[in-house]
Amino acid sequence: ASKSLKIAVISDFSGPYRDIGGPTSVACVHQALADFGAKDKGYDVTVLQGDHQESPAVGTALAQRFYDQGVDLVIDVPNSAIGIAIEGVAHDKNRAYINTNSASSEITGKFCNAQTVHWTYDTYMLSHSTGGAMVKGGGKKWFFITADYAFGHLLHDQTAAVVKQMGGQEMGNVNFPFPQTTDFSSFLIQAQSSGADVLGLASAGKDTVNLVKQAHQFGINKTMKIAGLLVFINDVHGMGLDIAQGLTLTESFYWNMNDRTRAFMARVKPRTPNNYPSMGQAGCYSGVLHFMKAVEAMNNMADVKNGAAVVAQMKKMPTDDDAYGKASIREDGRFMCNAYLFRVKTPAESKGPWDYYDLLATTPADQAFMPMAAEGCPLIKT
Amino acid sequence: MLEVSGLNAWYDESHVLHGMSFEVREGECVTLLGRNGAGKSTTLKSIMGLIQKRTGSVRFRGAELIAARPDIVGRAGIAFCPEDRGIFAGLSVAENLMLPPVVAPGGMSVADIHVLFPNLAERAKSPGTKLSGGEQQMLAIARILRTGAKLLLLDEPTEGLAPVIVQQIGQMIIEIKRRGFTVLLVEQNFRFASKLADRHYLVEHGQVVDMIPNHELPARAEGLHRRLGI
Amino acid sequence: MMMILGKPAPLLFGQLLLGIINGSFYAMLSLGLAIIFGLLNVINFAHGALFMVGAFVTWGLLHYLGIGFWPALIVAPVMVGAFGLLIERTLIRFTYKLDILYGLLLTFGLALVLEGIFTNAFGSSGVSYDGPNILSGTLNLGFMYLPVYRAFVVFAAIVICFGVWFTIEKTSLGALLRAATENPALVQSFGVNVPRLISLTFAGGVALAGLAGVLAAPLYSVNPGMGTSLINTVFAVVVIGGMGSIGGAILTGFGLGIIQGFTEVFYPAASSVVVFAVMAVVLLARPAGLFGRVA
Amino acid sequence: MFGFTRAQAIGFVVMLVVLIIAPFIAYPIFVMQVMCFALFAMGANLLMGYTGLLSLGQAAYFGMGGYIAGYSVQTLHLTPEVGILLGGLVGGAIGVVFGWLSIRRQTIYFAMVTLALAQLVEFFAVQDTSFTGGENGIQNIHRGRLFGALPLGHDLQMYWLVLAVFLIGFIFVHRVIHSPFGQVVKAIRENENRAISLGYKVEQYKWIIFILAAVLAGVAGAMKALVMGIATLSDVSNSTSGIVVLMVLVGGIGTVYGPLIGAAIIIAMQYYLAGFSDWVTVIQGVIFIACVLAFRRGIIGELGAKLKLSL
Amino acid sequence: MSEYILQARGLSKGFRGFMAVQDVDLSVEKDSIHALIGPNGAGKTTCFNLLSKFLAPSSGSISFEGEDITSLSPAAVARRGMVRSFQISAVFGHMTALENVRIALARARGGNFDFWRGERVLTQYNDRAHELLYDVGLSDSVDVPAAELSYGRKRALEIATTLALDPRLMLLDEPTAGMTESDVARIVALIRQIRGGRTILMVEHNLSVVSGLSDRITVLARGRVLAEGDYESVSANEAVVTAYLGSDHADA
Ligand SMILES: Nc1ncnc2c1ncn2[C@@H]1O[C@H](COP(=O)(O)OP(=O)(O)OP(=O)(O)O)[C@@H](O)[C@H]1O
Ligand SMILES: Nc1ncnc2c1ncn2[C@@H]1O[C@H](COP(=O)(O)OP(=O)(O)OP(=O)(O)O)[C@@H](O)[C@H]1O
Ligand SMILES: [Mg+2]
Ligand SMILES: [Mg+2]
Repeated sequence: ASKSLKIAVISDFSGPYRDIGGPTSVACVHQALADFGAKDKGYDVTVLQGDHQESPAVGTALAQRFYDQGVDLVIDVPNSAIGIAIEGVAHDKNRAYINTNSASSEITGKFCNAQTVHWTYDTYMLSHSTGGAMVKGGGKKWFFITADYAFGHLLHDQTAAVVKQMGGQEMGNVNFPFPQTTDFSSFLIQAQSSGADVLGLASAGKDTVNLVKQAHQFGINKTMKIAGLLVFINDVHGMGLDIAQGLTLTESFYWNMNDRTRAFMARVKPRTPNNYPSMGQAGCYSGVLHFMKAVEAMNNMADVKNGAAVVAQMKKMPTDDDAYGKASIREDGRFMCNAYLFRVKTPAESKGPWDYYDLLATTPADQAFMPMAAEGCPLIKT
Repeated sequence: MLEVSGLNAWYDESHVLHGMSFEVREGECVTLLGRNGAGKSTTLKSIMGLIQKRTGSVRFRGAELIAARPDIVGRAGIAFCPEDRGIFAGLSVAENLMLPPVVAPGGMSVADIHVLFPNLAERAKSPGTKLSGGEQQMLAIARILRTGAKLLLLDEPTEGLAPVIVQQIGQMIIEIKRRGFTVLLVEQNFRFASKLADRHYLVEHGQVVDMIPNHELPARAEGLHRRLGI
Repeated sequence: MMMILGKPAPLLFGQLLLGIINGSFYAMLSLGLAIIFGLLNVINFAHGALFMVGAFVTWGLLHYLGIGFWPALIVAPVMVGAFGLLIERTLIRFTYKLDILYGLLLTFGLALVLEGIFTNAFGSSGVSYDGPNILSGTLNLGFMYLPVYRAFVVFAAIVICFGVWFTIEKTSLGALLRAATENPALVQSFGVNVPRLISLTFAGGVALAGLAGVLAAPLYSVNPGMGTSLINTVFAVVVIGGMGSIGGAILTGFGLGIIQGFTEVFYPAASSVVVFAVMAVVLLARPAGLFGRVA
Repeated sequence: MFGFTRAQAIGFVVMLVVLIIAPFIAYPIFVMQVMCFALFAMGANLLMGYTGLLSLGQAAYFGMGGYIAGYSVQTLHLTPEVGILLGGLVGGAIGVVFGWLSIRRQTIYFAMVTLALAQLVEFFAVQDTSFTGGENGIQNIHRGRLFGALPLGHDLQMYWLVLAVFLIGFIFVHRVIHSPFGQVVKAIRENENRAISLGYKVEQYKWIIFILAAVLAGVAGAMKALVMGIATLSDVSNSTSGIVVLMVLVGGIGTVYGPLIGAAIIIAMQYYLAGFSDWVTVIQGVIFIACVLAFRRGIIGELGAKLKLSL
Repeated sequence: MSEYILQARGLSKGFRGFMAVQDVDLSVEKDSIHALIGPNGAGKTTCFNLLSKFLAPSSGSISFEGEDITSLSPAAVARRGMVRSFQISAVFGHMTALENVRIALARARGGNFDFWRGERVLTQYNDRAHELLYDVGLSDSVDVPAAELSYGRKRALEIATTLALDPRLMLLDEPTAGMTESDVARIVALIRQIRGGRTILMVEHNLSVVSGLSDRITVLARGRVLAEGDYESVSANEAVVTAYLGSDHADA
């Protein structure tokens, strides 16, 4: 009999995070199945998709229904509040869950469980890569503009801690209301008059885009370095290089890094011609591929319904794929990849479509993520 | 000037006019008399095109208006003063007065109007609906006198007015008749109507049941009273 | 440095100015809303979406036709207005006879449709648009650097607001519009083609949203959700000013911009909710808003 | 019974039968969610449909009801029925205050006062993360045991509780509408000044309706939090206030069964359109537009008009 | 010695500087029919609004049955037994004529916050409601929604509704406006019939009604009291003739 599996992509298909998740994530999942050779190996895999509409209520309901319908793996899920909510559902239903697109480091911290793997990035990694590397590069005095919600605060707190720890200084911080703010000029001139030399943007998506754009209008990019604490290549694309140039940011994947990533890009491009995958979407690729390998290794379809068992199997095996290279999954469910600090190219430097980044620094995986002892993950006996 | 024949009208499902037929000649003042609910107001509204569902024929100076939109009827030279007066709350008295566009020459000037209705001059700046009931009635009539429309449809113009004003309005109607306007009047105030009108149509259950020239009124008063229940 | 309430004075001056700039957007957007509201009695929930369409049209004019900012300032609002005319004729007009809620529901649906279509067509991160060159650069005001473009926006907003206010409140066309809202049938019987008047008014209100969109394109990220985030504040502006009061909407727009600006300094986290706090207080003290006519 | 017309009584039996078999055919969580929102919408309908007051702030009571239930069950370890009761009480308590503040305002100004007050509640929910958990909300709420004895962990067990509460709410609302009190409320909506001149203390009537609607919202929110195991910011946000208004409109304002049908349609849209992903918003939008153009009395309203029945 | 049921002293009301009512003294004798007449815009309706507390007076005091009611709410005034009707018809449009009257009857019973009770409680009022509707000539429209009644019939319904409260003082604002004369006659008869034990204050333009019914008349003009007395004396008053009655009132 054919071995049937169901994978559900729960993501934002219609709202602000569509470009960093959504259809491109689905494309990456399909790519992973193709690269794995699912069909040839006798698997009948159905890929479902659901739009969480940026509401935890809708997201949880979706996840519950998907799992109740026999879905074996839920993947993607941008928006930490929803990401965390679904983590609880995965636990209750004992099914596998790979989050590739929520930032909160609490997914493998206090909310950590045996059914969940957190792929790609988290706030700790972003703050250490961007914060640490920039202070090292001389950006000591920081001013933060923070989205006033849990994700923004986490990002700000962790980055500020890194900055201080490395000998830098926090000159100020403003919290702007999320998500209602569209005009940031007021916060920007507060930053301008603070005497800081780095502007840290603890925000995401369109807020960051607006912040960078307006900083440009006030000429702040000439007097301060702008650090986007969570910026995706899709955001840079939306800003245009004219405005984004010089921005410093961290991603754990960039399509134009090496031959393997370019090979992956070449394969996936027909599935998503207008939107190149960012780290979260590449994470969907990497995560599904690894999941399939684990299923194959278990060689018992009944066990796949046991989320804890599948995830345990995934943790046992090292990962290797074109997008992320060789890596592994830690006991707490943390996917251990390198963090790359990039600077956005000027329009003149850019050689082709989506050729946007210069690599500045690499933080190796073991330094990029919070040590397990500090996390408070209930799975880890200390 | 105005010929109405076989006019039917409905409010949603309910059939209110059942083949109204009458005519108004140039320069006349004609009244529609009838009990409450006989269909007098509905007739005026149907002529103006303000009732959605209507059939029959309304000819004004030879032109068929039964299917016309209200603005076409208005432009043709018919003006309407509704029984609820239709004063605009959002407009001042002066704005209310100046609102209807002039459709033909020969209307009254604002100065004439202020002579006729001094209250309106006094309260020109206040919001239209802050006028007393009677003042609103004056405003509603004054408003259409300006436009030069030749046929005026007045729905109970004296309702709620002080006797002095009623007399004034009576004189005013005589005056505008003299100036060549034609008036189709709906009235409850039978005595008032009898002083102005040339002819009376008696309306019952959405139909004209009788026509009485004004000079025959005294002779036929008794029958009429019985029918109107006076 | 001089300090006021524990904040440097120059910073506060800067905030005042920025408040005025933001206020000009509120004023311009609420203007169109107040007209459609006050004159057609339609709560146009799609106003934010049409603002967004205005910005995208501006971008599209440049991107596909090579039409720059200045011509777009005329062309885009006309296009958006024409689109408004279309939706008024095909959709909105069916709601006039109904409870105000239905117009709200319909335009809400319309906003979702527009947003969805643009998200599918252009993605959620949006597109970028640069302002005209002669307006780039900044002015040094001593206490802050003011981008020239923002100064231009304030100027444009004031001109537009005054023009619209004058037309509605002081001309006979305005009186006709106001009367037609109250009793369209009667105004029509005076010989005025009311349906056409209403359509054009709606188109005009929508064109104003489009115009604000053009002005916003160089300032903000041009993305499908850009209108939604503004619309709540703009509604609050219209209500605080007093429904249908054009002057009220304008003054409140600027006033709220300033209040918000200061909140951003003293209690930034509350800077969006402050609008609603003001609204609650105003409505509790004045039943029909600051400049509304009491029903 | 309870002032049902014949058609409504038949409707009630049909509804009862459908709701009893529903969990065996449809997805129980979906049906439970529908019932929670239907209860919520019935309260809103009391305000909108029968009193003529459009509130754009119902989410405040709904969301706070959810938080209270979540908090009392998860942190205070109270039993679920106490959680639901507390949800209703707290919803009602906020309703008492907000109602008192807003009830003197008319039409759209009333709507905006309620909206503004609800925004303040939402602000509180965002800021006071210790109680509400900020935008992560209160997660993984366990349903516990009814009266400390009957387990509710399984969806079907929870289902009967939700059904019972829903039915009590349904009959209660119906009773209110058809009480002498309800008649006065109807009169007030028709002509407020006349009601005053007859000596009715109009504001108190409106206030009571306002509070009842808030209690229903609180109960609904509490129950929803238990069903879904999560109480979040989106439950207090103004989009939730908007959704409940939509439910009433789509189902049929001022009808008995409208809120239930409206809730079913909107929740079904959230559930089953999620698969259309890219086009969710467009489809939703088109449905709302179609509703206005084709079913302006709402689904039940149109049906009632066709059959010449009050449903 | 007659006693006054309602007394107003120095009543004034201004709207943005415009004095609609100015320093009006008004005393209504118990069990009398008192008419308030005057030109349009004289301030009669405003006076009514002041007396029934729908408007707050700028200055002056009002006492009803010897107690000061200047600061009461309109609903409270109505509860004390002073009930008004409106110049522009005010009925509950979507309710039937019967329900309209029942709402008023039920108020007289008390509280009515009983949202847990069945509607059937109200049927106890049906008989009385039918009687009242019969009295005003609406027997054939008992189950017609009020909105569908013609104008004149709405007015009749309004009177029935007001009567249902069994008020001690009724304020009627132009009760016969817009009625055919047969209906006017019926209303006049009705008012005569109900006056036993009741005081009525009414605004009316129909002089035959005024002369036929009223015991006493107060004439207002430009917000002030112009004259007061019975019909004979008032109609003979020179000032009243010019301001209100007009030259040919004799045959009105
Ligand atoms: N909007 C409406 N909907 C339904 N029926 C109506 C409506 N308006 C009037 N009617 C009915 O139509 C009939 C004719 O009404 P109309 O207003 O034409 O009477 P009328 O002769 O003007 O009476 P009145 O002297 O009371 O003004 C009446 O039976 C009335 O009940
Ligand atoms: N709310 C208000 N604001 C401003 N002016 C008002 C207001 N209410 C009434 N007025 C003015 O006060 C004056 C008296 O009005 P009122 O309605 O009392 O007259 P009335 O004697 O009842 O006249 P009618 O017999 O025509 O009904 C009028 O000139 C009117 O314009
Ligand atoms: Mg009539
Ligand atoms: Mg009056």
